[in-house]
Amino acid sequence: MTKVAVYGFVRIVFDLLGPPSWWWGAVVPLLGGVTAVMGVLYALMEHDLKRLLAYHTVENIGIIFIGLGLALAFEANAMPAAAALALTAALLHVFNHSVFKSLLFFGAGAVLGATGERDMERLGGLIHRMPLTAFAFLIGCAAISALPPFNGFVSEWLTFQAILLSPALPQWLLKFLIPAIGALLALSAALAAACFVKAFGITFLGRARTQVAREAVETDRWSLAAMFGLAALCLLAGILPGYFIDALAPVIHPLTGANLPRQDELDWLTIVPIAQSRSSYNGLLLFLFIALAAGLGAEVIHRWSSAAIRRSDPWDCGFPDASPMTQYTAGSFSQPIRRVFGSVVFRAREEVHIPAPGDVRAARLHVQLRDVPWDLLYVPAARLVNYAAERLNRMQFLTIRGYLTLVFGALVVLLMVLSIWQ
Amino acid sequence: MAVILDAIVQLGEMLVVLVLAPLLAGYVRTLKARLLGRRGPPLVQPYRDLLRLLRKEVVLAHGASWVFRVAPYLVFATTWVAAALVPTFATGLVISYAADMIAIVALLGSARFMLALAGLDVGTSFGGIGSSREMMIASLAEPAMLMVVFTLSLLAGSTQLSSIAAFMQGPDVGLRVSLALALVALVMVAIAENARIPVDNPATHLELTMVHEAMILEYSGRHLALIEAASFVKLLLYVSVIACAFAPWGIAVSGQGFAAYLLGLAAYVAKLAAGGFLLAVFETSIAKMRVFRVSDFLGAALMLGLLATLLLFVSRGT
Amino acid sequence: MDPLALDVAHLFAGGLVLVSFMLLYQDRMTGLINIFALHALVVSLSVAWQAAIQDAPHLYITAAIALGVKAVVIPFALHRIVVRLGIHRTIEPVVGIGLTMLAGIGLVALSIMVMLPITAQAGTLAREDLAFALSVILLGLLMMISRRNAVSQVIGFMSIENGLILAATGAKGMPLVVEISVAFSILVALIVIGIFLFRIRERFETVDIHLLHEHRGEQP
Amino acid sequence: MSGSGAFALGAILAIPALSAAVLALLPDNRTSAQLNALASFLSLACALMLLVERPDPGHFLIVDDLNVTFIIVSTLVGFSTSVFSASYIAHELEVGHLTPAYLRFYHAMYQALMFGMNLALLSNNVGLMWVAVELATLTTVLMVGIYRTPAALEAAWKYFLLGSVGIALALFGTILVYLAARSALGEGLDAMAWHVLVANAHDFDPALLNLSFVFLLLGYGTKVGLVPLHAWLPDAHAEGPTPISAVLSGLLLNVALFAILRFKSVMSANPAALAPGPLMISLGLISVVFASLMLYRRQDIKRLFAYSSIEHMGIVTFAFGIGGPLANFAGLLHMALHSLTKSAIFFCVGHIAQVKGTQRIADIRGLTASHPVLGWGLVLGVVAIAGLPPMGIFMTEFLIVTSTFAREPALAIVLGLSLVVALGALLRHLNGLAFGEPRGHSDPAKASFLPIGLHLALVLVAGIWLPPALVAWFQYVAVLLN
Repeated sequence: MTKVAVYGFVRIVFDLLGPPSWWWGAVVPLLGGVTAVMGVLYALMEHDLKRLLAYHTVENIGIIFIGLGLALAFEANAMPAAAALALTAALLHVFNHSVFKSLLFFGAGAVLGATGERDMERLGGLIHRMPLTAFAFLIGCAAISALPPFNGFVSEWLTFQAILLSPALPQWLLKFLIPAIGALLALSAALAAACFVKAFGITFLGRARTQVAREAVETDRWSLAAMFGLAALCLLAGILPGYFIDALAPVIHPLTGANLPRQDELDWLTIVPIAQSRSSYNGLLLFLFIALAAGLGAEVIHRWSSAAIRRSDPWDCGFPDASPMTQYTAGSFSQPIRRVFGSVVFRAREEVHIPAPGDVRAARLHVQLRDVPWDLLYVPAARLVNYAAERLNRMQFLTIRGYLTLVFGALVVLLMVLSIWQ
Repeated sequence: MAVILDAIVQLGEMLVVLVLAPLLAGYVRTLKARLLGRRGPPLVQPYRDLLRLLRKEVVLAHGASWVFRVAPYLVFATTWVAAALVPTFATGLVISYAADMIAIVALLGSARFMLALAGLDVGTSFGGIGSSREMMIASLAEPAMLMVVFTLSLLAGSTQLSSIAAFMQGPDVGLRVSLALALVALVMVAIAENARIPVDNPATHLELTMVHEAMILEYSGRHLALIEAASFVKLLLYVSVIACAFAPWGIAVSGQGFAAYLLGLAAYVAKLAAGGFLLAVFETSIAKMRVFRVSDFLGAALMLGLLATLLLFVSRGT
Repeated sequence: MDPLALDVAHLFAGGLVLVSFMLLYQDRMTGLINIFALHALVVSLSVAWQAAIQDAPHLYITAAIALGVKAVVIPFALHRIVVRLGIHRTIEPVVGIGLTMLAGIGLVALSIMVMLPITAQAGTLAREDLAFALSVILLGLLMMISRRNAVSQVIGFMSIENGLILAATGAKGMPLVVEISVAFSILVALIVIGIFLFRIRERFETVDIHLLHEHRGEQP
Repeated sequence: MSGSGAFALGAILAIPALSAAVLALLPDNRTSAQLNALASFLSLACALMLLVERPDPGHFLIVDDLNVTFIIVSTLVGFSTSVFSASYIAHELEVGHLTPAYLRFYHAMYQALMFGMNLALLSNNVGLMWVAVELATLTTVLMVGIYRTPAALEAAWKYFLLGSVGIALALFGTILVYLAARSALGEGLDAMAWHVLVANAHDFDPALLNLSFVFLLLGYGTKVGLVPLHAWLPDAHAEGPTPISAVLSGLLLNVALFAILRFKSVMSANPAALAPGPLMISLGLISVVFASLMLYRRQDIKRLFAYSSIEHMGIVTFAFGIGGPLANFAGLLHMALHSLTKSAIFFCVGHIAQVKGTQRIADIRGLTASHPVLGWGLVLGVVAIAGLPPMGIFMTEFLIVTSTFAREPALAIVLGLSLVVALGALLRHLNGLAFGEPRGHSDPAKASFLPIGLHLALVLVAGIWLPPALVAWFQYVAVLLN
């Protein structure tokens, strides 16, 4: 649904508004960068699976707008080739995001259907009960964390290439701002990886934390088919990005007046955004290489080393059979990152209530996060309107004499204006 | 003909990487022991460890899923491919056009992704500690690394590691403040990524401090061998990236004939030794930081990387 | 327009402004009604005089209406209402007398200042007449604002009407339509006011606007 | 001057006057209600005939492009209100709010109001227009006080005082215009005829014109309900019978604004005079901002929509202040659509108040559950008045904001913000009124939904498709207003 907004933005900014002025190229990517980092930090603090995915859409929209902003910056300085690259990166990310985000939402829906639970703290160990959903969800997580063989990495790589073209821009502000935005993008990509390790790890791996999680049952064939279709699409877009970029070419040309070089004639299907010497990426070759290395490794080891496997209790540094509660939860997983970023972004406060010695009650950790943009942006506006409405409301209850004074005042003021003005 | 030759060089390079990695780790370990006044294990100890582990049986926890068993192979494969992309003793490799610096960083990221998941899979608290701290460190180290990549590629005009090395050998690189900053940032990231002393102690099993070890706590047998090999290769990768980017002399350019390759190999081994020596000296001279001081350490690395990129425009004076 | 006629017209207009000031000053109800009668008398004289100067016979009708209705009938009716309501005792204006007077002088100054840029092209008589008429209107408005009592507000309103008549008759040659409409409005206004006063009297035992205020449709 | 044109012109005035007299004598409610509706329908027919042929401007009456639009809108809304008031008054009689004696008075006054408004729109003479507006005001004052409740009386008294002061100021302005015209055109009726005034306004005395425009703007502005002068409007709407509030906010405000537009065209014909734009812009903007903020704390449903009328009148005044063909076109269209929508809303509100027996917003809940037709009618009306997309008002507001943006971007931002604030308030109240579970007693609603449906359908059509002829004609009038 957010893609409609992106479409609206592109249509108005690139088509209707005519030649952009350069400072748009500074504001839009900065906004995109901040949105990306804030979005992923919100997602990290979340322990409701679907809300986590929703907040994460905020991050992807941020990345898309970084691409759009860069396209604006390049177009303002008449660099059509670079603008085409940035716009291709943004639109490819729009496509990629719709693919892997819907895959992840299907997975979350499957989990919700099977367990009736969305809160990760009450799930865990679902991979044993729902292996196929887990596998598809894992591919989705890998794709969204921009890991190489999958499509997420391709669009992020293109965005980085666009960022690397920034020194050619004449304005000093852009020269300094765009690398900083590159840092924001890199930060949000790394945090996204952390967020989806948490999402997949806490939900599917480890041991079932509740009875509901223990009795989860695999979803029906149809949703699995949908999920695997999307997962295949993720891999395909990751391996053969050239075709997808060429598919976007007719869209890019009218908007920016230039195009990326044709990708499909290049040998081995590598994609080269600007020039061969500059940078190129070949998803297929990389994927084959990894598969080859893994296969080779497995083959060599299975031939020479022992293939014996024995099941036993987890070592856990010698602690006897620990209850599922000792596992890491979503909250504890994001605790280090919250401590690093949270105090600034969410004014996070942690209170630990340790009961008096000898008291059997459990210690309690209470984390208090405040949604800063909401407090700084929306609440003051609402308060201002309420205050003004309250003050003005008294005007409704003046006496007739009061109203006549108003009329009289207006007349006198206008007459004075008239006499002074003439 | 040239393609086949390059293919052979590429294969040779991959084998060299695999062979030298445990040697480098063993060298650093023995050197640290010597500096601390101990004899330390023989240089080939890591090879013996790997072989020993290969022969032992694998003990799996009851709760371990297929992720736990597949992870070591994927981690080893991605790290090995990343290492293969870095020009060690010769540039112009066949697959170097397949991926550039950003792809290498991303490959390491996917290795870390799989390792963190494997850590969480068994469902013990230590796996959780390891994964969450690893991801916290990664969330700062990766952007710092990318900032270093930005500096180098903005300077060299390309993100291909081989063309960066070629540019660095070239005359007009000159001494720049941003390059110095990038080097310091890269070293700090390398230390954090490879779980060396100030960030994480590779030798310890002390629950509260370990990060990398906590994730692989439950592994045994051949899986542990693969993961150990992967971490050795990763250490070698980082040292060779530093060498290739900041000390590119002696790297043979493709097609120069057999003698150049030998010379390149010799220069590469010398660089590895120097790197290992510096690392050992650094590790013995500094104590381990508290886990939550690591974020300031890596924050500093990120700031240095960003500063390096920004100063690029100043120092270049164009 | 020989100078003598001009001076007499100015005399009447100036007199009207003076009576308006007296209206502002007076704070007793019966006194107020008598001064209003005087106010209406001066207006009708001025209209009659204008009729004489402009030899426009229809103005005499307006003068007669003004005299008959506003100088005689209305004050008489108001007197009866006031006696029946028993409010002929003193009515204290909201703002002190001194301040109202000051404001009144300020208003007259303002209306003169506003009238200055009017070029001579519009005729000297028109310029002065308008200045006086505007002052009477502004003073009438000031009176409506500074009085609590409904009757005094109505008197204030009617002094504005007198100001309007002065202005209308001052505009030489204005077609008859305007005169009748002004008269017509006085008539209707009176009836409406009468009905209301009577009705208000029936409902709330008093004419004080302030008490009326409590019966607003929407409470705060 | 073709015969039928003059006949139509004469008829449109004669019908309301005659029917007012006849209705004053008719005791029975049913026949008087039907006669009232018939008379309004006939005047609508005459208005439409005027559209076809147009008599030449006489000394006292004129039919030009500007007032034909107004005449058609007012007769249309007058007719639909008369249909609505038939069922409304019947219900009021049952409930006992009105006695049969007052009923005759109500119908007579209704037609007298129609006569006043038609005369004001059609009069060519400035003084005659003033008299007509005065007559319309007096009739509405009597109508507002018809319920004899203390609140109604207070509202009527307030309306009368403020109205009379406004009218006095307007008269003084009219006199000044005459004086300014007299020096150029000589005495007599010519100096007060619109088409003559506009033709040679350029050699009037600019200072006199400025002064007159100040008085006229304040005088007629009181009738339009612009903010510093708006105080009578909310109470008059809330306390009077609902058909009157519909006619008041649908038509009377438009008539007063029509008068200001006439004088603005005279003013702007004289280059030396003070430009009327800034005055209208400032008053309009203050009204929009003030009214949108006042919507939040309203407890009475009719006062809520009265303030919404103030806001929309502010928007229209602002649009005409901005000037330029696009803004004028949008202003004219907005005025027509506003009167249609607002009267439709007041029809709904009238029935709702009757059905729920109260006008307090807090006591009216869950209308769509208890009275689906009324509830959804109100929802559609509020959606239209708030300016949400499918309906016509969104289009006109959009045009106004964009044309403002072209001239003074800062004002456009203020206007846009206050529109959003108003939208927020209206939807907040609507949410309480229309949805949730019903509360308070509710009798079955026997009401004619024809007028509500007709008006909202027209507004919806205007939002989606405007007949090209209408658009061209409106644009021509907009250019007329420059």
